[in-house]
Amino acid sequence: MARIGVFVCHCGENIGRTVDCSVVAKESAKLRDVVYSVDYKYMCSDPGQIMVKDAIKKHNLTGVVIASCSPLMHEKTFRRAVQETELSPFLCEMANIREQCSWVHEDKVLATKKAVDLVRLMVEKVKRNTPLEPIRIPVTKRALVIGGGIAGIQAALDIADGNQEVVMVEKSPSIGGHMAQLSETFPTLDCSQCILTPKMVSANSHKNIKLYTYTEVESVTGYIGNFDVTLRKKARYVDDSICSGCGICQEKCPQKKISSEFNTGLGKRPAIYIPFPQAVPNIPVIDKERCTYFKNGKCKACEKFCDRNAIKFDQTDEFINIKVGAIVVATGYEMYNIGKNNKNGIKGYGEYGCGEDPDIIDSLQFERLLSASGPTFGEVKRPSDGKVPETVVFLQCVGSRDKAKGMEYCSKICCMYTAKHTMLYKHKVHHGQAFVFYLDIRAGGKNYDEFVRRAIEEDGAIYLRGRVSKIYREGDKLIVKGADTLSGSQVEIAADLVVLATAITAQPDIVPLAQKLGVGYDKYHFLSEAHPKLKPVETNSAGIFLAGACQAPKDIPESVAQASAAAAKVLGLCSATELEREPYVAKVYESTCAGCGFCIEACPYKAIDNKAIVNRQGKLIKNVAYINQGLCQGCGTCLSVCRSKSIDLAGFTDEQIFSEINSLFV
Amino acid sequence: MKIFKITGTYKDLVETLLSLDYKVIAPVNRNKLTRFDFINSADEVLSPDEVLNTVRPAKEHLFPMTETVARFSYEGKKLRIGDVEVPEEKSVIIGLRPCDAAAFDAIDKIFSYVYQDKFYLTRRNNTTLISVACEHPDNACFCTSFGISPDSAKGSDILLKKSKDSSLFAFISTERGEDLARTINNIIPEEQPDPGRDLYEAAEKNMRAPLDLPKIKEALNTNFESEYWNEFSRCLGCGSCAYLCPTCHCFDIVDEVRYDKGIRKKNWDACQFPLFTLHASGHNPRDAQNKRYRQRLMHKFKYYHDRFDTHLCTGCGRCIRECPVNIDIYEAAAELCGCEANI
Amino acid sequence: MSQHKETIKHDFEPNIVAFVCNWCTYTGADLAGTSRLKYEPNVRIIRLPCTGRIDYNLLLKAFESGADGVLVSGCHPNDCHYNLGNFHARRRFTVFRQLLDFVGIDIRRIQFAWVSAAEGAKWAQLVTQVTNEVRELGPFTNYKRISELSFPYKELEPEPLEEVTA
Amino acid sequence: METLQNIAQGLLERGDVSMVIGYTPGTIPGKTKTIFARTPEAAQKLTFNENCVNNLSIYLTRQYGNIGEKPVALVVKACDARTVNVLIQENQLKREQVYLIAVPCNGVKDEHGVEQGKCKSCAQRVPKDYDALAGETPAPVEIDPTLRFKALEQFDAMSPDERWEFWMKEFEKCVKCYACRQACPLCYCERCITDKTTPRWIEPDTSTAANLSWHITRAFHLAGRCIGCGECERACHQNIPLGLLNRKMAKEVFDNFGYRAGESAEAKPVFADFRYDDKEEFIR
Repeated sequence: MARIGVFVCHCGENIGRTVDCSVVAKESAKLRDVVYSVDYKYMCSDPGQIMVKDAIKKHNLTGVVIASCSPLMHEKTFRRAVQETELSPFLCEMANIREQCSWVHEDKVLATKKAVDLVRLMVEKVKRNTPLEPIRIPVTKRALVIGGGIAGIQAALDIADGNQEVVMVEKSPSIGGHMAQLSETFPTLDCSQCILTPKMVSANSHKNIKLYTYTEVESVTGYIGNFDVTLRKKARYVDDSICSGCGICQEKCPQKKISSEFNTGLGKRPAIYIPFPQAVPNIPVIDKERCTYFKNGKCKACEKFCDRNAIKFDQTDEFINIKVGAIVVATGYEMYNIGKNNKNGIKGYGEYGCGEDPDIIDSLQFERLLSASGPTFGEVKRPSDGKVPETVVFLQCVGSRDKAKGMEYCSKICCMYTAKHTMLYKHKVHHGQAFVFYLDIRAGGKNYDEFVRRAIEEDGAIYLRGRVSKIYREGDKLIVKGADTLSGSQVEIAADLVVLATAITAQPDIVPLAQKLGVGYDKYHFLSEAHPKLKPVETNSAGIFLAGACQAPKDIPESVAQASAAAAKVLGLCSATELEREPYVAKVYESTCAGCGFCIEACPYKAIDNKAIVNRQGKLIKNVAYINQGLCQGCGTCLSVCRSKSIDLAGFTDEQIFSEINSLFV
Repeated sequence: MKIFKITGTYKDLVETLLSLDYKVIAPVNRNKLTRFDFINSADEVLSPDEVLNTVRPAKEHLFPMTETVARFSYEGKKLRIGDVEVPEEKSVIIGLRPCDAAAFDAIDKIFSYVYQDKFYLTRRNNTTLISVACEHPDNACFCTSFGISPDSAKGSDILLKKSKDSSLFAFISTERGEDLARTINNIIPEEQPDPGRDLYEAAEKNMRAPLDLPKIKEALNTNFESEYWNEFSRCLGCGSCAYLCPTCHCFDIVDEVRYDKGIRKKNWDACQFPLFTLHASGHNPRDAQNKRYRQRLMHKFKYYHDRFDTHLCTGCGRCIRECPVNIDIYEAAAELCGCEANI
Repeated sequence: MSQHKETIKHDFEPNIVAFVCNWCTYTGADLAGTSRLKYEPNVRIIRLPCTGRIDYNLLLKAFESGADGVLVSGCHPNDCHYNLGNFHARRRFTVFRQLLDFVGIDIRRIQFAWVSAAEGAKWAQLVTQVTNEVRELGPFTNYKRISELSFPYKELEPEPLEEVTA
Repeated sequence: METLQNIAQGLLERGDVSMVIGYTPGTIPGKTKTIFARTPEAAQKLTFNENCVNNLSIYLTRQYGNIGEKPVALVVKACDARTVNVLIQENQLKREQVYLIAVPCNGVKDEHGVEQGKCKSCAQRVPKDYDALAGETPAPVEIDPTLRFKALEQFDAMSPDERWEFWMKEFEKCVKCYACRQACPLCYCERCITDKTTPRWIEPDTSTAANLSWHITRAFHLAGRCIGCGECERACHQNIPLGLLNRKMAKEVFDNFGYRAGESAEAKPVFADFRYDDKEEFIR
């Protein structure tokens, strides 16, 4: 006979406010096979867990139902507690009466009734649970880091310094990411490149890091500890094992007027190019779309002048298979594009001229204007005529916090970098005047608010609280019309340059990658962490971690911190030779299996195969399905295609689900 | 045996029955299926000329396909168990053929053997059987093999028969039959001389020749392991024969539980299914269809006879008519003992 | 401290069962909770690893247990945690709902949705919509009628039961 | 032209096959029964006529134990051969284990002379794939392809409640003998789901609700697999129009996935497969 204990948690007021927990405990006590039930303020607390453990011993419980938060939140906590007694952790189930009951319902009577129902379902389920044995799987001690920005570099270096191998993949020709484009960084105003480039160099030279630039992830299969990844190393038409990075090819290339991606369109580059002087690796790449030879079949100037014969026009994409145990996704962000051809399909800002006026630029472009390595060598000159702008208007929240035209979220870093921009501008153009249109100033962070105050108080930036309604050109000037909601007046500023702090958005091509990885993403396509508070680095796909702005807008210190956290997770994973996995795997009842092979075809993991059943004389009796428990991930797709119900799935067995349904409405 | 004369037609008789305090069950064609069912009007009844034998026999009215026999519930931690009573309702089944009436005679024996099956017996004691003699048996009929004939009164409370000039007579075999007959105004309760069986003698001649039952039983006694049974490996095991047989009476007991309430049901079952004999160990003593068919023949012609001195077949021919692969029990029994099947 | 509200009383409150996958919809339903979005309390969630695990017989059994409406929800195509499970489910249910329709079951009682882990709001909206729609349809009397006949416990109720102690 | 008997006799004389499964006259006019001819002499008993309704491919399934080291010869109509394809698709059989003797078919009738529903819309006189043909290759015929799903049209005009009434009346008749299952060559499961007891998804009683569960299950388990041989409906003595359910499933599978069961032994079974762009208008 089953002896079930039910433990009802108030979660402080979180559950208790809408669910009468004492009623739930009392009603649970009446259920068949429930021999003990209790409610308590915080079941997950130490005393709460002790209550559970004591009750298991005292009442000889054969199963435990914790009615509290989501199992995704605390199932592990309670199973660990149960494991400390003699009971198998798999004999503990959770009834989700918080996220799926108290927090979403208002009527206390109905919510309490629902909570009782949810407990009954779980009591029926747990009665049919079995003490499973965790599955042990080997760990490949190598990590893949996707993305070579500051987050990826930091994660790779930390893992490599922890003496584990890292494969780092960057889709563009050089690592460095957006940070390499920045001038100086807030709140210290130290030079971005000065602090980044040494890390880039270490990443390339570290004995434990294998770097692939101009490379993308083609496919990912497998699971935690055992991912099989195929990389596509795109043809750069330059043999990176020969090239010395002398740069002669760039000089000789007749195509010189191609807008430079690194300089955000404000500078030019040739068709064969190294993205920026400090690029790592210092190897050029041929832009096939624009290369004269590829377009017309004639030229090959670069080949002629390359004394090492490193130019290879016949190079093709190369596929590299690697095995890794963990993956860090650090794919970063993209700037919201207010232009007409907005990638996100959102209308953009027609009243700001859709970004068509050359003197309306975005913040990243302004970074390049400020940067000593930028197209103007650090002199602030406006793009249209190279004049030093005397009045610059900065607009914040362009795309961010704007439900109608952009994204609803706050891009988080714009307040800080705009303050930085006004300061750097003032430092370079002493007579210049910066105006900032803002909605709120969000400067939470160490030394952040002080930094903004300095911009206003010491560097004289004029902050106006309000939106800009229109920007239009009048001769040499850009007229910026907006509201100053603090004074309640309309403002009109004749500016020489307008800088838009456009939103931080997800990488436009992140979704296919997320799908390859099996990582969730939100409606803005930022990747989803496993838990917003307690698992901010993990994803719901075990063994895959997040770092940097691919998860949400982040500044450099945050990205670095998360990268180091991800690295710590990877190192933790690699510290074991074997992993324990929840044994939620399918199994075949061979006696009733007819071997129709539907499950073999349907299994997403190719975990099922044919197995011959032979008699003692070795004569074939029949073929049945055979499930490789190492490959099975427990999705249960095979159960649904099995007409005779000859497959079952541990943890979600037919009997368990059947009993849950059978006890739904009584 | 008392012989009374009936005035009016068969339909008139049904109408009178409907006016009495009985539930009336008669052959009908409901939704493309001929069966015995409760009727509300004589118009819906199939006349004996319209149907020889319904697809479904009348046994379901005494031995339902599914029947609740007990119930239980969990109230809190307590299990409570309750009995089910069978209502004492008077009913009459009219339009049975002699083979079907005789079939009840055969299965009475098992339902009142060691265990008195109150579900069957209560209904049986409250049911009056009125059968109708057959003028036109078909090429599957072989009741004469079992001492039954197209006008046999065996098992019937009342048998309706026609004289040569088509007058209708009631042959009353039981008190229950007589009690009913005396309340029916279409039946004149005056004993008549036997009107003879001319019509039925003629009918009998068109039927399959009687089987040599002792010889068959002898063959069954000695041929349990015979290769002969391989012939029946073509059997699909569909169980149609058992489900349509008026004498097959196997059932399975199953509990249906909906969380805290349960009912115990008795459902028809058949020896032609592998599950019928599957042991919990996984072993199945009748692991092939030919063995299951052998069991069918054994039970019909030997085991039941050993125990009750009655064959468990009345030659109604349903299994022959409905078998999807034309397994013919008559042919099977005849050929087993080396006889020519005279069909 | 009682902040709770009484919900509007309806003549009929439908029983809704939701079969959801663990990775998208269950997590999405959690997010609805974390975001304190409100929805109708009629729904009972049954958690399964994947929509691929949700066979048709779970749905039938739900009706047998007294559901007036059933909701099946999982990851959007290409987002399945197990890559392909939802594709198989989609194909299966495309045909299965046609079968139910064919035998005369109002298929508005069986709803399918993709709700991702990020779509807490969609989940809240969906549950309320489905609840309202099924409430509009009324109790699933067609099915309940035959279901009660097949389980004639009620008519037996007045008989005394004998108590058995375990 | 070779006759059926000659082909069978030759095969058995040469020892190419262990037996020939075919038809022989039955005990009642209009009925035929199966014969397992293991000797050249027995081959003479083979026959084929318009009463040969049975789909003999059922005897190739494992429970009958006919498949051994030597191939088995099977007399097949075009529809029966489609079943063989499905059996091969579903790993129940290898093509080389069966020798198909095709018989030209102009439609078959039951013992009451009623032409089978499947024949009305069938334009296939001989199977696509066979090893020997008994008789002449018949002239091709043209049949209106819409006839295939014609019988379903009556339901389009009905309301859900009317359809419910229709089917509940039909299912009420079911006696749960499972003849429909046993007669089906594709119901080869070692243990039918309805016989599973832990848990019991389908109650075994004959209440309409339990019958509904069974018939939905049966129809759905055959969806995308049933080739429409009609044996289930023929085996059903309660006259439940099971073929309509199968046909509805075939229509949905065809309309949604462009798949027709039994057309090829190499195709992936439709419900073991999917397409990324399968329709999903019904999903919110």
